[in-house]
Amino acid sequence: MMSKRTILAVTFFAIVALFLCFSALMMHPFGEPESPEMDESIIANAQEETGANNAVTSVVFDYRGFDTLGEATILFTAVAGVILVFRRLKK
Amino acid sequence: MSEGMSKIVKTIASAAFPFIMIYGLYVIAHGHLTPGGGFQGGAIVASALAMILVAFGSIWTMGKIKEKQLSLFESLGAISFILLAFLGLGFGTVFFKNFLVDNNFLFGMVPETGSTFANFNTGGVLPLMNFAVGLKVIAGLFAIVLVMAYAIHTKEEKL
Amino acid sequence: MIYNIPYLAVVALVLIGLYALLFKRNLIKMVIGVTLIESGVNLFLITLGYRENSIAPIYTGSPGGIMSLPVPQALTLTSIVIGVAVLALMLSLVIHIYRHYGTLDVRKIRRLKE
Amino acid sequence: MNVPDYFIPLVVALPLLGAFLTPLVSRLSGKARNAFVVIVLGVNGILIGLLASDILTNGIRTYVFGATDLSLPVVRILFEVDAMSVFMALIAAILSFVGVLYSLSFMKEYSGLDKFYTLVLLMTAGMLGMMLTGDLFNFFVFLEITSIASCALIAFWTHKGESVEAAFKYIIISAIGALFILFAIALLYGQYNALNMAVLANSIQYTFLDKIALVILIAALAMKAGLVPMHMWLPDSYGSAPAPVTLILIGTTQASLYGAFRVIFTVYGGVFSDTAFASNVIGAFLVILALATMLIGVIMALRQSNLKRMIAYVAVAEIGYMVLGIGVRLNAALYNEVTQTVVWHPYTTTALQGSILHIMNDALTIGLLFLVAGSIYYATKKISVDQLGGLARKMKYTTVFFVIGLLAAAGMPPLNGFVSKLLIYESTYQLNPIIAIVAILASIMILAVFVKVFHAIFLGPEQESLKTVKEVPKPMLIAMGVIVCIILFFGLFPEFVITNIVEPATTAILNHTQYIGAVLGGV
Repeated sequence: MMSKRTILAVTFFAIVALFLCFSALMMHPFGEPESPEMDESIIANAQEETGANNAVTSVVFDYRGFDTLGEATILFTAVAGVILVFRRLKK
Repeated sequence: MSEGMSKIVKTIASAAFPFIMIYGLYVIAHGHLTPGGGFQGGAIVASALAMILVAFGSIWTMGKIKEKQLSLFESLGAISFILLAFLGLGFGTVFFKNFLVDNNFLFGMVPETGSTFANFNTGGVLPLMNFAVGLKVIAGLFAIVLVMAYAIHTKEEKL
Repeated sequence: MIYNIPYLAVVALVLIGLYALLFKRNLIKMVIGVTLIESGVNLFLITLGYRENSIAPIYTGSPGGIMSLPVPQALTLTSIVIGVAVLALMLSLVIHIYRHYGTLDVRKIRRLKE
Repeated sequence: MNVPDYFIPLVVALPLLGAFLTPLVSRLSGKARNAFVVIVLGVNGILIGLLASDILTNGIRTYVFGATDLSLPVVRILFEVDAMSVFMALIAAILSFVGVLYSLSFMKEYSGLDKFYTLVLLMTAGMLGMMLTGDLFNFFVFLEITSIASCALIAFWTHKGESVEAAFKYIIISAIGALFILFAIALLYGQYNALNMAVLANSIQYTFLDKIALVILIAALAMKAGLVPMHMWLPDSYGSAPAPVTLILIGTTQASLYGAFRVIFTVYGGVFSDTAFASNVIGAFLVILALATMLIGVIMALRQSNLKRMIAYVAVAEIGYMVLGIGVRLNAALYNEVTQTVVWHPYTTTALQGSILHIMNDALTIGLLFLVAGSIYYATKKISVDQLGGLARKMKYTTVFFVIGLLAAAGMPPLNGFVSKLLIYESTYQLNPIIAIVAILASIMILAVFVKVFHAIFLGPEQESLKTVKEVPKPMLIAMGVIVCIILFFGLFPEFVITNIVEPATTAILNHTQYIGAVLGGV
């Protein structure tokens, strides 16, 4: 006995599965990204521009530093949220 | 349960704690040279603290440090991080400018291009940001774990 | 296409997570579903950055040779931290729901209808 | 008026810094914290106003993080601010400021207020970040900030099972939505090795993977905006959150809608001006979904007895109007065989103008109605329509505000809702009269819903239990008054608003070559 909700869920699941499988097969071959201009320039200039040997760190804190601020903010938000949810209700 | 686990676990956990802690701090400090950084090292230190929490129980831990203090530490980390970004606007020209790189002040050296030896005094603001984020992640993750563990001992309140 | 097996692994992870979300009735299992989707997406990001025979993009004592792409690694790091934050909040809410209703079964806690 | 460059990041960084400082300031006293939050949001509002006046007159501006000049390829994060962005930022500024003003008295009696204000500031920063950023991954990060902060705030009344349940629903929905958005971003990154929207828009080929990414992005953003098949979370979370939080939540859904605008008209803008087919299909889908949203929203609203859930369903219906404009614009694209370009009839631009103006109007009117519902809850501690009655004599100002809100929501002249809805009706009528008729019908039903509620709550016999009800305190009245003033201004001077704010925004969102040119040069 399948309810209406189950049928909907199965259809949704099938559509997503089809989409994802197709996109997986259409991707460029694994290990051969096409012309990574942005990353090449980071690898070439990271040491000189940021002074760090670790290119990933220079991306995280320098090139995409604002993302990292957002990421730190997300952790801050989660802590505030968890403490809010488990606070004492009475003042 | 609230009293923590057996004496063996407590002893081993206290013995292992400093080593994990030092490893985590090493990962934070060398974020600009070797794999790792503020987030990863912070997670390692926070897991050491979580181990202590599991071994000694949340009530004992809550007696040592409150989530309010942790939240304060986390705020400090976040503020120092955003202040470093603001200092880029002040000293340099734009927000998030790496203003310490290529001058003879703190962490100001620039390594030679290509494969080099580790030189701790490089990276500009990157190591400082790693420290700020490390402080934030340690305090933040431990606060989450502590609050959730302590919540088991509290009951639902009515208003 | 043998070269796309890592991508197919990504698809499998995402689909397992979606299955848990759609067809499981236990809140904890739904949370696990979300984290599975998240790890699938993270795996996808990190596979995008891999180049054959590449080394980690770190110059300290590096043996030389081509390096894998650094940006996807940074994105994955961000995504992992976001995942931790979402997971923490979801589990706190589950604890609250369990306290309030005394069950984790989705069918028994649905008070919000219509 | 020209503003210096650093205003652009400051608009987002200031509420963030404020949020980080709030836990420290709350150690001093509650009053200091309240004043601090109001000042931060007030100053931020002024900054946004100055920035908006600059952008609306002088056009698009970019800001690079961490470097003085932009070098190609674009490796750094950019903020790219055009008229559409500042239009949305104005909405966010108004909503957050009014929300905080309202919370000053509304939330007074509850505990955990330092975290509450921290999260409100974070939510504001997240919304503004979504609206100003020019980088897709950055957009995702701010989307997550917004949804995590809103989820925690929806669960504010943790003693109510409904709140926690709604928050759980919300976090599941937004986590899935955000993860699929990230998946689509990864698909785009894997092909073009870029995350910047302008660079992506410049190089997009419309391959099969791009189509999948587009579908995923539209579906996920529509889910976050509350379009019909995925609207189930919206009434729950709007209905269970405290009223000021609901007000700011409206802003977050609209920020998601803004994301959809950006993706459709900027990132895929070049594609849609090359081929008419894709545009027509997606447009038809959006029109159908928009009509379904309107109808289901109002029909469900008629069946509610909980005032806040009823307004929430009306909010769902109003989202239909906004999406309708996008759908009409996309659906009416025609391919001209001779010049080999896609042409649009002028009425499609009118439709888009209507839908953009309606974003602002919806935020104001629905927000006002939620605040009124919150005031009624504050004064009576009841939210079910059946238990209320005869409040008109006890709460004079609130009654007036509710009347203005209901007339504006139903699109009655001379209020603001009338202008935007008229633009939408007249343009959709040219595409297909049936669509316009359905839209008008939905509006009439909204009026019916609210007249019924008005009669039940404010007129009617006075309930025995409501003898001691008093008017709500001043900060709440001022907050509602601010919104009412803006509503009246918009309703009385529609031409001023349309020529000075809405038209630049519409031109900016439709002109994707200018958006690309601001980053890559060569306009």
